[in-house]
Amino acid sequence: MPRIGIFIDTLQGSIPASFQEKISDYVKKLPEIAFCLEEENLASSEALSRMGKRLEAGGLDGIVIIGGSPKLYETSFQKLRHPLPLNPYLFAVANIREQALWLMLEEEAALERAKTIISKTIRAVSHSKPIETQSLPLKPDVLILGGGITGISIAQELAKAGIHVFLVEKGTHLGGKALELHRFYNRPLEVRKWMDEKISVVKNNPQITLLTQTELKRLEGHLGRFQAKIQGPDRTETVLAVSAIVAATGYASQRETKGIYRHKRVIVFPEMEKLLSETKGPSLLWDGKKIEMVTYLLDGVNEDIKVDSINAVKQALILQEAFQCQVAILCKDVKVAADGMERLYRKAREKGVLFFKYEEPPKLSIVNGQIQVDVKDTAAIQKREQWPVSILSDFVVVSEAFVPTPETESLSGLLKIHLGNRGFLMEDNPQLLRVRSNRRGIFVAGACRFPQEVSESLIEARAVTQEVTALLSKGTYTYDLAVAEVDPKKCAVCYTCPRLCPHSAITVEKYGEKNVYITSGTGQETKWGAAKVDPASCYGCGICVAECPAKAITLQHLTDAQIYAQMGMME
Amino acid sequence: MKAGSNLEKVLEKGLFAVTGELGPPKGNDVSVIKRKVELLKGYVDAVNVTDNQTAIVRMSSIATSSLLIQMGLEPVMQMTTRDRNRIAIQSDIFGATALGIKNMLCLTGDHHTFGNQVDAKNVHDLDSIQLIDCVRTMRDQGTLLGGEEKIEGEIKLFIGAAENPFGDPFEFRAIRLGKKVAAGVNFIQTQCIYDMNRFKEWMKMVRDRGLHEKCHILAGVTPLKSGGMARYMAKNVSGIIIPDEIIDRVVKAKKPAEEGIKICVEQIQELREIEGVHGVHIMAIEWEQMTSKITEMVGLLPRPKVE
Amino acid sequence: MSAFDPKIVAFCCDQSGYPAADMAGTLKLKLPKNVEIVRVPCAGRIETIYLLKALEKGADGVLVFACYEENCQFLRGNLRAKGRLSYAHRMLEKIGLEKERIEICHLATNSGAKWVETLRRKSEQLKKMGPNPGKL
Amino acid sequence: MQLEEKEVLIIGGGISGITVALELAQSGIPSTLIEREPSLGGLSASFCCKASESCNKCFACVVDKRISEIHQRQDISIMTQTEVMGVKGNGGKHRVSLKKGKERIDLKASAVVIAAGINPFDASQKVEYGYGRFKNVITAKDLDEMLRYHGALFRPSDGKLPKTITFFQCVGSRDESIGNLYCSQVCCAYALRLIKAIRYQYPEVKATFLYMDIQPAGASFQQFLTSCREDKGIRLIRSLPSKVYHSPLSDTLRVRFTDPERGEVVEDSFDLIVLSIGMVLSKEAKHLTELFGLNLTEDGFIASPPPQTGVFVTGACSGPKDIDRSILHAKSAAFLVQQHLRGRS
Amino acid sequence: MIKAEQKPIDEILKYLNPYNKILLSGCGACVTVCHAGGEKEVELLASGLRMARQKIGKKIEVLEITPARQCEPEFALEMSETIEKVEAVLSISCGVGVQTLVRHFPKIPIFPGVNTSFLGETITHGVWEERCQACGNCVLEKTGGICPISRCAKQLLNGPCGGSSKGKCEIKKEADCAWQLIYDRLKALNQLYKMEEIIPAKRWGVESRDSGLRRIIREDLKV
Repeated sequence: MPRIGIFIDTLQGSIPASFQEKISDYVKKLPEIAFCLEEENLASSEALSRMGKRLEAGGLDGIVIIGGSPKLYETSFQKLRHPLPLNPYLFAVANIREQALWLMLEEEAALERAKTIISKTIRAVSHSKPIETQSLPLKPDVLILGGGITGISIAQELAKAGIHVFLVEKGTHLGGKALELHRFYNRPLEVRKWMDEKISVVKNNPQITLLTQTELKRLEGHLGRFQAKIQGPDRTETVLAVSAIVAATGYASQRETKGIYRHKRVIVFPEMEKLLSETKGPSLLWDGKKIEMVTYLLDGVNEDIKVDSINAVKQALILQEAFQCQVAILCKDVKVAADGMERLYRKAREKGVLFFKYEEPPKLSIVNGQIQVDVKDTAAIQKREQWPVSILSDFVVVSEAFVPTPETESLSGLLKIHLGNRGFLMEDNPQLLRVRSNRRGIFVAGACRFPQEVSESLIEARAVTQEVTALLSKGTYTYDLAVAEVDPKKCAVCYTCPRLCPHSAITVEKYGEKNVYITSGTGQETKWGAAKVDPASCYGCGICVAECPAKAITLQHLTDAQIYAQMGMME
Repeated sequence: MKAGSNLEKVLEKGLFAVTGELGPPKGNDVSVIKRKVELLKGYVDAVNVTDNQTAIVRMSSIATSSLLIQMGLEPVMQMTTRDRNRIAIQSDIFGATALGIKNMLCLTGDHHTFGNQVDAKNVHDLDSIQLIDCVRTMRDQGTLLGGEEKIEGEIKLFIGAAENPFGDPFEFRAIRLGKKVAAGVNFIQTQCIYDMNRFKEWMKMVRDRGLHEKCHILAGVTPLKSGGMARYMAKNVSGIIIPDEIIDRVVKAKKPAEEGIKICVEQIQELREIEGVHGVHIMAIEWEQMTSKITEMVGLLPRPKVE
Repeated sequence: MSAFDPKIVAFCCDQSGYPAADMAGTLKLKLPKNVEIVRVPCAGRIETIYLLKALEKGADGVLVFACYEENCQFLRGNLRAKGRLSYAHRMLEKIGLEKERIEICHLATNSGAKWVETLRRKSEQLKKMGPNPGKL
Repeated sequence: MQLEEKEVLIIGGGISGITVALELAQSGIPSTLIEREPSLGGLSASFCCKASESCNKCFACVVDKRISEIHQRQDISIMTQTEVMGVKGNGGKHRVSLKKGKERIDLKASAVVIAAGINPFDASQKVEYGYGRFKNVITAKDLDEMLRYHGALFRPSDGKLPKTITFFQCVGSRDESIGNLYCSQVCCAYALRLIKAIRYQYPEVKATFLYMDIQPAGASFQQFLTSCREDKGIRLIRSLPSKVYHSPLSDTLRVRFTDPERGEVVEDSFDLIVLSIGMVLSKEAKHLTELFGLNLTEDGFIASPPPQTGVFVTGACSGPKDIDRSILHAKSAAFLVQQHLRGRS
Repeated sequence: MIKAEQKPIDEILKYLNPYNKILLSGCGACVTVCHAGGEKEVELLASGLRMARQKIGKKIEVLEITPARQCEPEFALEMSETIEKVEAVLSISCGVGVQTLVRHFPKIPIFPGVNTSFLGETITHGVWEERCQACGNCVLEKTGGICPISRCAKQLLNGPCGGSSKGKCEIKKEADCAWQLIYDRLKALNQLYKMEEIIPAKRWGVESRDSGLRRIIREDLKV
């Protein structure tokens, strides 16, 4: 017979005294009960220390707290490991307030319900066993994949925080897509200058090891013990030992090359940016002729990405003001959901930039060497009879499609992180909180998650840095062993759990000497034997437990027995 | 002369051969056969007698063929490897030749799940190429498959096979014909042709390999009865390609059947011009009466009497 | 049978169902008497056998409260749970039990009203259905 | 790093403030979080779940989770019903005097984070829409709370289910007449999600969405928007209404707007009108800017001071943000605070 | 490995009808890996059986066991004590396991709970495909490592039939044409010549499965 101690928490009277007394009477009659004490507010530190004293006596198999929702107590007993002389996992909470008192019509029913809840909880706790904590040393070494603006900024910030960074870029130079920009829409800076400064900082920072023309080839290990094999120029391979990894590999753009889009007067944003940065006024020349009419055709592709509409308005203003061009912007919606954009948009309109909102795609045609754009403007209803409006343009600037970089898929395979439905890294799941990936210790930042405006990427970069420093600052990662554990003797090595673990925390590892294959000649050991959960990477969700066809996996803090107890169905 | 059949003689003489097709009855009603024979007699050099085509149970091709001989029409006995293992096949060949059958077409056969006995156990002890090889061995070596056992009497058969230029992988189709030639085939009837370009492409590959000199190639044609039929075949019968323009022609036509015949005639005329095509195989399934009309329109009548 | 009060085992995902239950309590919404709440870290922890054992050992109905698709804290738990339900459903149909006895309901932390509503609805449905003939 | 004894004061217990506190705690930096209201969560704590068949990425549940998470931490001291009375010092040597009910607390802070949040725009300013005059003209916030706490949709006037419901976008945003020359950035997705959720719960309810431009939000938005466009029960009309009339008999509301389809001004009647109200800085927040001597942006939100001041601004009070971006922004703010403290240690 | 699929429980119930106490035996090997007969499946099936019988008022007692492998005599014998306690055994191991039990327990009826489907490979989690029919004389060398015996509906040995179209098989439209795969692979390996040689009729008899019970006898190993 297990000996269980009971604390009844009246939660500052939200459990009425009358009710509480009835409960006490019931509890005191139960055979397993060692003692039963009442508290006003158990979560308070005073109460906790009183509890501590009471527990020093020892000789208990578990504690049941009768009170409100377990969420009120749990972490104070578990995650924070409040110094109590009893293992936190031997505590269980009978939530009689939310689940009985408040959900039942008449007190009788509530009381009955409370009783069942209590007895269930007592049974459950008598099946619990103590669970220890472990901690994992974390060296301040981080691998960043991608030398674009996001990667650079993260490297910079991490270096400031005293963390050593391997910055890996597959190309020959840093900067990525940002180098295609001439000016920002929201700050009076020349992107090039600004970037060059950042880049030189990165290059000269001893805390940052810069590796260009380098790619990730293989990744093994988990949080704190990642082994990243990289391949540098002239195919040299190195293995980096890092605690955490940030993927910031950016996006790629795809240009429409069919039909009229091949015409030399149909250009894309980077080309216009270049033209603007290279021309020193007073007028924009092309083929020796002055450019007078420029039309922007937006929302043909990536309608839901505001980057292009922001750039369009930005460029339009420069064209109108510095080069006396007439600019027309054709879009489905004017995207002003960015700080300061509405004002910029209004300014553009005041400066005479024409805006057209279309539903059916405008037609492009070549009319004596220029591009004619026919558009039906839905915004100007009264002008309907004048449909379509024809605009004869020297330039038509069109959006490129923003797509995942070609290696995104293989990267997701290497890092064992998920792909979203559009092929960018990570699914769009609110619980991931943007910069997190499905693997502990691996983060995803910037446009490789979803193409976005530079200033947005910068914020994300800082957010990642926060996550990484928060993870590494203590030098160790401490966690409870409240995780899934595989019994290698029962494991059938069916690969169900490695496939289904959402956090890629399970790999097939060799256990002792079971099924270790050594490739003769190389003497290389093939890791083979049974599935193994990395406790530091496991979130304790229990998916693998439920999937294992051999019932070889147990969730330490929530066993079958405990669940059946909760179901009130113990054999 | 391999077997001295009428078909063989016509082809050996270098004349443009015409074969037809006859589906045996779904029972033992001989009058059905009689009727069809009347429709074909005199308009073709020989007639394929199908062997439970599309795995629908019909009168055996051996029995039907021998009835044809009695009625004075030369059969090309089809035999699939779907329903017989090598024992049954060889004994059937004994029987068939004993009954005076001189042409045999070696096929793998449509899969039994397409037919009306889907739960049958298919045999496929041999495939068509191995069957050709088997018949050739029996005829030329006078032994059973495997080469030991001598055969009492001698087997005289003009060995044919089918080939489908419209199956995939296309590049392999000529190679496959080569294998059949190597196995000892004497004549080939092709799947029905609508996509003339692809057929010509295939014929070129065949000529490049010199196969047209090693066996007689009879081009298969099937007149389209209706737009519906055209669409259905194009969509559902894999290994048959019907170009849209042909479908359109039939669909748009006032009298689709006549248009179908017209197309068929044009095709035959075109096919005649292709080097290496030694004849046509007209598959007018359950439409035998048209065979005479078509041959007549193409000017392939009267059929030659060869000795 | 008018007195028949169906027993429901309600598996509550700690990321949605359980907080929703707490919220229902805070809002003082009224719950059918005979509900056993089982708290699991994720719907993905709920094994198919639990669903069957629940019925076998006396429940008249089983409800699985899981997160909405694309909103699972553990990314796939809710989908796995869905799959296991379909297995259980096939089994029930084959042995002649109403598959409606096992149901999944997607909700979020703040769906207290929906949580109670679903249980009430289920309870009514089971009253009409009558006791689970498969319980031992 | 011995940051432990350094005290960080976070003003505002909304999702931004909570996130900053949690993030700092993650990095081993204790903090004090003060909130004017009796409970944490701020504006976003009153949101309902806007899922339909599947999650529509409104992030409301994330807020609930963070709230319960922060209550469980002991290294964050939470003071509700607490306001800032005065500030002395600067550059990370702030002495802030707080008022909780009657008691006064003085607090030393090496860093102060202002996450005072925003107020929803006061819809009654748009007189022509009749908010406050007509029962059945409500704000999106009212609707949100209705769905969260009652789990049901009903007309305030008679408690019946409205058969037709229309959303007015950009109420208090992008509006010269009231001088709000900014886009509140969240309302489009927010309103469309509400519509989706309602349509899922009540397929019989037909919804109309009157807008200027649809502003995208997040990676799944395109997919989401398409599903809205394909839904026969949802009309998306690019046009802002000019006036609302109340018909006392039927209790319905007639709305005048220009219908781009027909290219003319039309009137249509609805059972319920929902105003997608924009964001404005709360006066409490304004008061704070005075206390800390901060500037406002031209859009009337709080401008971030240079880091050496030891004062940091985050969340929607620094410019309109949805929950997702508020959390992100708060994380980056938390990092700046860390850097600031490190710089001083 | 061996791939199997659980039989519909109603079919199982029919032949278990006369018995009131049975042993349900799974297998820790192949059928565990293909989620048809492992410990978990045993648990589920047992529960289903009990409820089904309860429903018709004919309680059944189901003992559960899952040996590491049912196809070795030792494992079978391990179970003998338990088996003596029951009226019948339902085995959800492959057909081999069932017969191992049959061989050792002549007096107790042993029933199969799964259909042993084929020797196959895992394509993705939850999807398995046939790869081998254990014909007994392997042709993979000739066919670029892709087996026409198990993957061609007509078991052709000399190239695809006329029904191969756009890489798919005409009999099962969703299945790849084995010979298309063979062609592509040999082409890639630059071994197309292998498709030119005629593969002679397969020796289904003596060397293969159509000559009665097949045995492997290793004199050197025999004891």
